[in-house]
Formats: sequence, structure tokens, C-alpha cells
Amino acid sequence: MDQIKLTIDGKAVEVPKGTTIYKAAKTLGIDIPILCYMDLKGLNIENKPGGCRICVVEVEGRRNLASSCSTDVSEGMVVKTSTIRVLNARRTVMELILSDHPKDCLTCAKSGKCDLQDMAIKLGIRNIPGQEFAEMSTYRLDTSPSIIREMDKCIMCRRCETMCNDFQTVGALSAVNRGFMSVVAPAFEMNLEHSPCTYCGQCVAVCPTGALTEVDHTRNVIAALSDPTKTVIVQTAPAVRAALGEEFGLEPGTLVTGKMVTALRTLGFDYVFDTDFAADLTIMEEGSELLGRLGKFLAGDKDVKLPILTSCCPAWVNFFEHNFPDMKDIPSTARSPQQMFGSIAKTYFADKIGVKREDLIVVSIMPCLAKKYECQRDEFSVDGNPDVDFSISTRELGFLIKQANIQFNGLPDEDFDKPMGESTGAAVIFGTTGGVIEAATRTAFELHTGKSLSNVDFKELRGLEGIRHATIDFGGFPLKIGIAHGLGNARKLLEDIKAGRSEFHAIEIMACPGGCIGGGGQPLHHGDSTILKARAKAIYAEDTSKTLRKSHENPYIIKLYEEFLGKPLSEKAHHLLHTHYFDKSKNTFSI
Amino acid sequence: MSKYSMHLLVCGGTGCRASASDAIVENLKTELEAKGLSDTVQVIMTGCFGFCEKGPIVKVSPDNTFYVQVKPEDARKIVEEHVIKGRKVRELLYVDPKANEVIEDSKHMGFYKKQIRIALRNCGFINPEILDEYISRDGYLALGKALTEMTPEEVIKEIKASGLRGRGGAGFPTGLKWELSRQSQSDKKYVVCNADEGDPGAFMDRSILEGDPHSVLEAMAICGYCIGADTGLVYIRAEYPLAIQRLKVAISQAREYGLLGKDIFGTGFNFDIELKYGAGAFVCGEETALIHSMEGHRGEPTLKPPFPSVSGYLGKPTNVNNVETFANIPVILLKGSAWFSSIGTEKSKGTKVFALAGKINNVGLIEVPMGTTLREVIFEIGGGIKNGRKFKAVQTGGPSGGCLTEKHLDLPIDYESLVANGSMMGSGGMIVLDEDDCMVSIAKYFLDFTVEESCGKCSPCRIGNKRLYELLDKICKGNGVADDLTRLKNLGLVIKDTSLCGLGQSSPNPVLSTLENFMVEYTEHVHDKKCRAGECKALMTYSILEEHCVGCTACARACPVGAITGERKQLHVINPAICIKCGACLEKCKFDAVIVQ
Amino acid sequence: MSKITSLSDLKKKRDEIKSGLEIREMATDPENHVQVKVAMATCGIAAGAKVIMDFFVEQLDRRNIDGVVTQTGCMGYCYAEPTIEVKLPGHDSVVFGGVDLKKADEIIEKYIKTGELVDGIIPVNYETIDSKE
Amino acid sequence: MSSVKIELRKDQIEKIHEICKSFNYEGGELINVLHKCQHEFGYLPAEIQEVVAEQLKLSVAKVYGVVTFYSFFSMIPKGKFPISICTGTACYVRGAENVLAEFKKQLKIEVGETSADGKFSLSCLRCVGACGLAPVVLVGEKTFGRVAPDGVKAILAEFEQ
Repeated sequence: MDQIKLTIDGKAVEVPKGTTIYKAAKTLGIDIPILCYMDLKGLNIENKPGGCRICVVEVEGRRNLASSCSTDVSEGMVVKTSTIRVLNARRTVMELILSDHPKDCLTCAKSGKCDLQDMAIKLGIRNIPGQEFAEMSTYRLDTSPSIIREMDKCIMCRRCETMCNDFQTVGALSAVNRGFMSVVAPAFEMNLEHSPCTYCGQCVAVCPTGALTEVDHTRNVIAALSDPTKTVIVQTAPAVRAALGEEFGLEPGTLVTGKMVTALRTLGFDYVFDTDFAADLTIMEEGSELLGRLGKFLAGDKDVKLPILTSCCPAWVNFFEHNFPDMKDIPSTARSPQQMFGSIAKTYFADKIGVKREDLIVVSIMPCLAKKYECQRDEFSVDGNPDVDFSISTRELGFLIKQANIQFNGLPDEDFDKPMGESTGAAVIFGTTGGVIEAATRTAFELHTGKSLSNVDFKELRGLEGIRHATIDFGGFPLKIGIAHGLGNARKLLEDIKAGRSEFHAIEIMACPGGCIGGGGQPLHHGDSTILKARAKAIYAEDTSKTLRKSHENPYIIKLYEEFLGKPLSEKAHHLLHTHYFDKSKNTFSI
Repeated sequence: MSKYSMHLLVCGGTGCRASASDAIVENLKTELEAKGLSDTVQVIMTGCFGFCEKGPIVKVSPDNTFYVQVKPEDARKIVEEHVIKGRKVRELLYVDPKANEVIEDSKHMGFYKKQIRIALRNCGFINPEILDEYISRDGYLALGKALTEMTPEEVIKEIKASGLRGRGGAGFPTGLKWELSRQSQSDKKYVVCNADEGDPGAFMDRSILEGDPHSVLEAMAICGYCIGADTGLVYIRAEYPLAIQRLKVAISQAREYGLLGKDIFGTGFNFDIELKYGAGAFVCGEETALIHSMEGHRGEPTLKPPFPSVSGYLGKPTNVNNVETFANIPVILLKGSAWFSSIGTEKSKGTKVFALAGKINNVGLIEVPMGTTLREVIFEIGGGIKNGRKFKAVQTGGPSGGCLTEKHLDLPIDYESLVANGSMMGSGGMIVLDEDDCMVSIAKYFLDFTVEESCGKCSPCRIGNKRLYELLDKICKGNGVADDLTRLKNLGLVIKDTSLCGLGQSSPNPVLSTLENFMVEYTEHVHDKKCRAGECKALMTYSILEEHCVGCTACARACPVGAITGERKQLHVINPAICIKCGACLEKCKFDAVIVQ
Repeated sequence: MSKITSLSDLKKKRDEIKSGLEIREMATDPENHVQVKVAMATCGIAAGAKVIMDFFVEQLDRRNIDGVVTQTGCMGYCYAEPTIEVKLPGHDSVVFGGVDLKKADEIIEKYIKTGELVDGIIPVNYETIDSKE
Repeated sequence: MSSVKIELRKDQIEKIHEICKSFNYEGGELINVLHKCQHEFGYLPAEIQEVVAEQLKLSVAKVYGVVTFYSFFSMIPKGKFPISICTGTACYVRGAENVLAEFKKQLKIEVGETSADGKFSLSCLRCVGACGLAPVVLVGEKTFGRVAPDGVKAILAEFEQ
């Protein structure tokens, strides 16, 4: 590749052609402030509108300042990143942005984690000249089951739009209006509820301000915990343990499973369980479904629906209900681990401890915002009582722990309660892309071939490539597996299936980049994709450390089937652990 | 046929009229009558000759004698000497100031060289809906010449040598643009004509498309030949129905003649043109925004580079020029680059079309060589200021431009001189302002426009222009403080310096240039709470003149807030603390007793 | 309409049209063959040019004047719309501004019929590219 | 945005389908499609935008984003006699603002609104290019030049019957 020589702040530097000034400066250790720019390396997500104009620098020979995030270097370029002219411009632009931004930082959900707040501190903004005469753009507050849009706080960085349209191809959001009143919104500025939004929460995950945040359910959880008539149990999703530590300043990728359990117990949960238990259960049901369809296929049944698609990601379920309703009989009917957990908890476990369904409160800790919506779906409740009462995100758990004045980093490690706290390594890897299908493969292989796997690590299924595929030798039968994370990638696979081009037998789909580790409810990555990689590593480490690594070997799962469900896909299992899907393509403004 | 053998044409333009051309007509008629000549010599009042500086004007036809600064009493002399004896009245003849020569035949007057119509050469001459009329004026000859006698490189060389620069704004050299587009390697390229004239008060491009659509089509085909494109797209404002209709007619006629389509002039060159419609967004005049709009997106600009010549419409190399630029091309090829570059100034060649409007007598479309002074345009071609008011400023370049003042009147107009003085060529709107125009309000007007037209993508333009507007509004409402003037300037400079596209980079110009040239008006608004033009209502005070007031009570009854007190047949008084300055009393008073200061 | 397939075709066509125009100009009754052009751009139409054009078409016919009325683009005199140009054979063309129906009638009756000028002439104040050599 | 829901008739939906078809269902032709639809229906209510989005395989949000970007597109039905006041610079300096204020006063509506009886709607446009006639007002297809505030009543009266 061609190398370009240039000078930045008096220092010579050589970078490949096509490098931006911002990146070239980084190689010199010069950190030019950025606001709207976002580069999730390795995931192919770059937001580069050049809109905020905070990153402007002086380039010799140019009339105007250049935005360093979006200007490529050229041979002999002389760049100055912090002249008086640059600093004045940067400060004035920041004052402008703040002049159209609410000042309720103290009570803002993003306080302390806000890129805009950080930038105001960095630039030493102490007052906004002329604020008293400055009109602010205001928009209607939009509260959906998962996400709150408080667009008064939008700074038009367009990151959410990039995630929603380019990466997820959901198309719920677009920049609307023009000029001062321009904002990112669903069609007709309706609420997200009336849009094709999947609640994947990727808009929230990248929003630099408090414009997009999760609906806060921590108050409901506190109320439940303080109600003496209620038995409150909690389940924690696999990806939470690999990220929660970040809320307390721990290095990304630090596993905090034990501390998390202790913290939850300290908060007052009567039983601290693990969604991983339900993940093992999912594998039993979904794996059996796969084997069933595969058996029919091998027997020559032409009508069998293959590939089978995983169904544990609620944003993905919302996505195909909106966009591919004609294919709603392809995904597995297995409920997600969160819902399987709730369903078993409010039947099997409630009976065990002799608590009435209404008096048992199930809380889930999820890396996900779509889970908030999922647990509110009508089909997951019995006589109006939901299987899972409240779903809170990893971030909300962080708030709860801080609120309770628990010194998280100093907590001892404790174990989950039994029976629904026991899990295998196969369940843990549900938290990262490729994990569900790897777990399913471990079980399905052994059930199909009757042989025991010597090596359970299917490395070919791992990685961060948006679409991956692998062929596994299933005792002579080549099982073709596809994996996609990100709904845009999922869409490609679905279009292939629709067009009859798909060769896969099974496909795993996760809505978020990296799978649940990159979920919309996780600690904010602030545009640093190495954080996601560290979390994935932690997940695989936990898997390796487990003695049991195949779902069908989980003794409490075996017991559950013996005592309660019978066998996978039994009538009872169908009733409690499976679901059906809806056509939501018309669920918009009018048609 | 005519019974008259001689005509005396007296200028009836507003300027001359003010200096007694009516009396001249009257006197001429009386003189002719007295001499018994009223049946053979006709006196006619005409429109403006556009030479108001030397008015009143009397022209004698058929010998083209041009008398200047004629006084009513000169009528006798003209009749006795010129009409009867055939001797010209020498002291009334125009003296060329440069050569110090008396001009006898007005055809030799420099004045008539003030306007040269190149881009407008066919406007008003041909029927735009009949291709034959265009052909009769050498239409499509330049395309034929290019295709059959020249290589694309030779054509580009010719355009480069002509010195033609983009007429839509910043003045990028057209030949160089074509060369860059030619150099881009691609299987598909596009030629785009930017006909999204969005400058409020400019209509040059529309007039060309309505009056001479083929010249643009021909030039686009030439451009296609040069850069290697077979498709042309005209991006035109949907608000221009007539221009759209004439373009459609022109395209279909050119196709019928084989001047568009396949194998043009039997050379194997294919080129066809489609229309794309704008939908009312000023920012779409910016190339990248225009391209996004053509692709069906919001017309938001993106950073350049990459330039459209490398990656434009649908990611393909795209050459964008505006209507007036294209309209110049065929003439350059037919008459040669040397001819073209002999017109204009050192760096700005050829002519420029301006839409002259505002407080000027001859509102109109004019085309002058680059380097013509503002004075010539305003006071000669434009016929001076309406209603004999005093000239204050001229705004060029629309919302991206600035206000030039008295001291700039002798400035030769070209790209560089306008920019150096805080304005710009822009697309060619030229709005003349008089003493009744408040410069702060004018700046506010343009900012209002920019705020409405900002796409909202980058923060300096989205929020900064809004803040500029608010500051100006505050000043106009009498709430300005000294600090606001400093803030206006800093904010303006930062918006210019940091905005993403040309709209934001030039939007503060109306503020900055008025600050520069009319600081005293700003300080009057801020410190003295006074608007000398009387435009800022909030800064006016209403009072009643004792000597005129008859105590009729009409004003008190009209006042909606009860600010006026006074008994019948007694002096009435306005309480300034209650007065909302609505002007109702002023309207009602029959005795001119209410005054506004 | 036949296709133009070469440069010489175009030139031939141009020359044909030109001579054709001349023939039209020197019509059967050259003394009375009049050409009227009405500026029909948006500004002109907004000011009422369409009505004026219709008037000329109808009235030249009704008053037995051998003439051609055509539309053209903007002449540039926006302050004086509607604008028309009248060319009498053997004369330079004359532009009249601010033409209303009354003025149009006057133009027909006086200028076209007798060559007598009427008020409202717009002096031409520009050079064409052909005169600029 | 408009909160009034309308029900598109079958033939109207078919008309939109036809328009989209004439542009080969190409997403890049969105603006041309919207122009045609607005020409056909007079305005672009949400329901039309949804059909267009579905036909061109675009998100409704994107279509709405485009509609709200361009001032030519309207989501509110225009009055029987749409009044447009030119607020281009030439008209502005010749008093267009006062003329606009008078129309607002007479009609008791703001810019972008339609009078209660559906007769008049008020909008501004930037330069119709008839600067010689400034200030200029358009009512439907008819142009009024050199309009003064006291002439507004007469203009409205012309269309009142």
C-alpha cells in the first residue's frame, strides 16, 4: 500500500494512503477530541458523518478547518491540531451544541457515562454565552417497553441511525425534518412501539448522550424486594458476568460471576439463579427439534423446514416477525432461555417451594433491552401474570449495586442456588456469537451419533466475522451450519433462504454485534470494539473452566425432565417451553 | 409607410423622468408644432436607456444621435438645429470620458458594450420550443464540430484555455473539472446539470432553460463526449414548471433529430438526457447534496474529497456544472477560446448573468463582461435607485453573499474581488438596497433563510446559524448589548471555519459583511436603540405633534391598548410605556399628527 | 422529421432554415409581413404575456395583417413585463414594454399599420455575440 | 405530523402502485415517485408514504425523512385556493413581510395551515422569478404582482364566491 508522509503538530509521520488525519494523529499519540465519530473495528461499523465538527484541525493551505475524522491525509500535508484558531473553534462549536442541550445532567441516566459531558469537561466549558436567549429544540418524550427516546438530548451524531439502518437494516429510525428541528426519529415521529423497532438496543449502546436510554425497571425491582409477601428470585444471563465488572472500573473481560451472585444475594433476592440453567434446557428442546427435522429430512421428507433458525434472541424474533412474517415457521419454536426460566420457575420451582405463582417474582438480569419487551409479551403470561416480571439490564444492575452501597470489587465469590443455578459450559457460551449453535452441536452430535465427543471446542464456529459457516461431520452426515450476528447479516441469510439459495441445515442468529456480549443493555463500549473481544474471551474461559460442558449432562436438567417435563418436546414441554410467532409487518401507522 | 420621417426618443425612465423628461417632451412637441413639423417628426417617450447618470437622454432616430443631460430649454435648439438644419447640437453630445471624444453615432458609444449576451444569446430571440430556430443560430454546430473534428482532449484544452469558471458559486475552472472527470476510470459516468436554482432573488438559470434549453442540452452532450459519459441528468427545481416543460420538449425534439440518442452525427457517440426533480432544498445546490437528492435520499452534503468527479451519482464519476456554465460552452467552441478569454478580467473570463432586483428601477436579467463595475450595473444598466432614494448597498451572492456598499461601487465584478470584499459571486442574484433598508434586518432576513434551509447535519450550521439569527433578532428588538456584536463576529467566523459544506461556510457572510460595512447601524441599534431606516418597529417611538393634533380622538379610539389619552378637541398624548408600536394611530390620523421616530 | 446524421447534414439544415426564414420574412406581401415575438418566460407569463400573445394572434388575423406571432424566452426586462418585440420588414426590431391590451391595440393600429412609434419602447442596451467580434 | 388518519381507497392504493411501477420500483426514484403522488393526491399523508415505502422496499422512516427534508412536499392537504407569498429577497425588500402579515390576519391562519373552511391555505416560497413584479403573490395558478397589504382583501374577495 502507498505510504503518505505528513507532519502533525511538527512531528513527521508516515501512514498508509487512505488513513484519516484523526487516525494518523493517533499513531503519534495525539488524541484529537471526537464526538460523533465511531469506529467499531473488526465489526465493519463506522459512523463518519463529519457532523459534530469537534474534531476540526488546521491544515496548511486550506481555507477552512478540516474535520480530522473524515479527512484523508495527503502527501506533504501539514496539520496543526491545537492552535488558538482550532481551540476557539472547538470551544465555540461545543458551546453551540450545549446551547441546544438540556442541562439536567444531575438526574440524567447517562450522567457520568456521557460522551458529551466528558467533552464539556475536556474542553473546560464553564458557561454557555447567550443561553438565556437561545431557543432549544424540543421533542415529545417516547417511552416504549424497552427504550426511552428523549430527543431533546440528541446531538445528531447519527450513530443510532447508522446502527439501525446500516448495521441492523431495521429501518426504524431516520433523520427527519431539516435544520434546527432535525432529529432522528421513527416514521411520522410516532413512538418506537409503532415502528419496526426490534428493541435490539444498539441505538442505546452507541448513543453518546442521554437521548436514548433503557426504560428503568430498577424501581420495580426494589419495590418487589421490599415486599415481604413476595418471594423474589433472579436469573442472570451468561453475558452479564463478563461485563458487569466494567461498571465498577474492572478491566473489560474480567469475569465476576461469584461477586455478582454475592451482590444479588446482598440485595435481598431470595434465590439467585442462573439463566444458564435455562440455556441448557433450551439446548435440549432446540437440539431435539433440530434432530427431529433433520431425521425427517434424511428420511426424504420434502416439506421439512430447514434450515432451523435459533430463537433465543428476542430482537431477532421481533425482526423476522416484522420483516419475514412469511417465514415464521422456520425458526425453532423453543422459547428463549429467559422465558423458559420464567415458565419453569413459576410452575416447577414454585410448586417445589410451595409459593403461589402470584407471590413469586421473577427478575432477570440481561445484557439486552429487547428482553424487557419479550417478558411483556402476552403469550408469556398466565392469566395476566407474566412468567418473568421484570427484566433489567447489566447497566441497571450496576446502578442497583451502587445504590445499595455494596463495595462490589471487594465482594467474596459465592455460588448460585440450586436447582436452577446449575449449568454447563455449553450454556455459558450462549453469551457470544456462535455459542448457541456450538452448544447445540455438542448435544445434538452425541444424541444423533450416540458417540461421545472427545473435543467439545468447535473453534470453527467462533469469531467475530459477521457471517460464518462451518460443516460438522455428524457421523458421516455433513451438517452445514451458518452463523450471523447483526440483523443486517441475518437479513442476507434470510434472503438466501427465501430465494432457495441456502444450503444450511441450522443457523444461529444474534441481533447484536458479537452476540449478547455486545447487547444493548451492556456497559457502554464507547466505540471500543476491543471491549467486546475481551468479553468473548472471558465467556470461553468460563466454559473451559467448567467440568460439565454439554447441556444434556446437566444433572438438574435431567432431573427436571424426570420429575416434571417427561422428555424434550413432550406435550408439557411444548406447553411451557415453546411458542409461536406473529405477523407484525402491518403493525405500523396504518396499513 | 410611416408618415414620420424622424423620431425624437425621450427617455421616460424613472431617473430621467425625475429630472424633467416630461417637460422635455412637452417642449419638443411645442417647438415642432410651432414649426409645423408635428406631422413628420414624432416625439416618443421610451423606457429607460440605462444611462441615467447622464440623463435626461434624447435620441434622434434614424441617425442615432444621442443627446445627454438635456434640459427642457434645449428643446428649441434640438428642433431648430438638428431637425430643421440637420446639424447636431454639439454641446449636448456625449463625450467619451476615456478618449475625450465627442460621440456622434450612439452605436459607437462604450455604453452599448456594457452588456454582452453570451449565455443569454438566444433568450428572447428564438422560440424555445422550436429546435429549427436554435439550429438557425448555429445550434448543435459546436457539438458537431467537437464530435467530428476534435478529440475530447482538444475540447477540454479549448475550454481550459477559455478560462471559463463555474457560474454557480465558487468559480471552479470548468475545463479542469472536465479533465478530472475524464481522468477517472469507470465503466459508467454521468454529466449532471445543476438547475436547482435556490437563491431567493435569482432566476438566471430558469430564464436560460425557458428561453434557450437546447444550448444546455448541447453543452451537456459535449461534456459527455469529453469525459466519456453517455448519460446526462438535469436536476431541476420542481417549482419551475415552465422550464421543465420546455426542457422536455427540447429533449424530445433533439432525440427526433438524432442530436441526442445513439450514434450522434454518425460518430458512434451515444448520449441521452433525463430529468431529475428537486423538491425545495437550497442545500441541494451543493454538489454532493444534489447527488444524494438525485439518488432519492435526503439532500445532505458529504465531505469532499471524494469529489463527484471521482465518486458521484451512484458512486460513479460525475461532472456537475450549472446551467449558465453549460450555456457558455457551445459559443466557446464555435468562436474559440481566444475570443472568449478576450472578454473579462485576468482571472475571470467571459460574462456573468445577474438577476438585478430590489430597490432598482430596471429590475431585470442582465449579462455583463466580468470586470464591469457595480456602478455601471446599478446606475447605468439598472437605471438607478427607485423613487429617487439614496443607494445604500447591494447584496450579491444571495444567502451566501454579502452586502457591498457605496465605497465598493467602482469595484470591477469578478470572483476574486467579490470574495476579497466579503461577498461572493454566488449564482448571480443582485439585490439593491436603499436608505429605507435596515442592514441589521437584511442580515436577519438572510439568516432566517439559512436557518430554514440548513440541512441540520453539522452542528455549526444547524445550531450556530440559529444563534446568529437570535442575536440579530434580539438586536432588532432593542435588547442588544455591546457584547452581542463581538459574539456575532466570533460566531460568524467559527461557523464559516468549521461548517461541513459550502452553505454553512458562507451563511454568516451577510452578517459579517454588514458588520464590516455598517457597524454604525449595529451600534445605533445596540447603544442608541435606534433604527435609522425605520424598519425595526420595536425601536420606534410614536408621539403626537402638538401643532397638528386637533383632538379628534380617532387615534385614541384606534389604539388597541389604551396608550393614548386626551380630551376631545385637546392635545392627545401617547404613553410610551403602554404603546405597543402597532401603528394603528398613525393609520387613523388624518392630520399627520402622529410621528414615528 | 428526418434525422441529422452528420455535421454537413446539420449545416445544410441550418442553411435551409435560414433561407426559409428569409422567405418567410419576405412573404407574399413584404410591406405588411410583420413578426411579433412575445417574451413568454415565467416572469412574462406572470405579468400577463399569454393574454397579449393570444390577442396578437387573433387581432392580426382579424385585422388582415400578414404576420407571424411567436413566443420566445425572457428578454431581460423584468421591470417592463409583458414585453414584446415587433419587427417590421426593412426596419430594426423594436421592443415594447409594459404591454397591456390597450397598448397592444395601439401597437397594431399605430406601429404595425403605420410605422408610427408609440410610447413604451425599450431601448436595446446590449451587444449580441454576433456584433462582438 | 398530522394526526388525522385517513383510509386509502383500493383504487387510490392501486394508483400509488402504478406510479411506483412506472419507476420500476427503484428506491433511487423515491423523490420522483413522491412528486407524482403529491401531484395525484395533493399532499402526502402518512398512509401514502407507507404504501410508497412498501412498494419501493424502503423503510417508512426513510420515506418520512425524505418527505420532511424537502419543503415542496406537504403532509397537510392544501386549501382549494393555495396562496403562496414569495419571500425571495427582491420581494422581501419590497415589503413581502407586511403582505404576508395581512394574509395571516385576514385568514386567521399561520403559514403552512389551511383555513377552517378548506378554502385557502398559506405558504411561502422563495422567488418565483417575477422580481419585476415584487412583491408577488400566487393564488393557485394566478399571479398577483406589486401587492400591497391593502390589496389583500381584494385578492381574497376574488376567490371568496
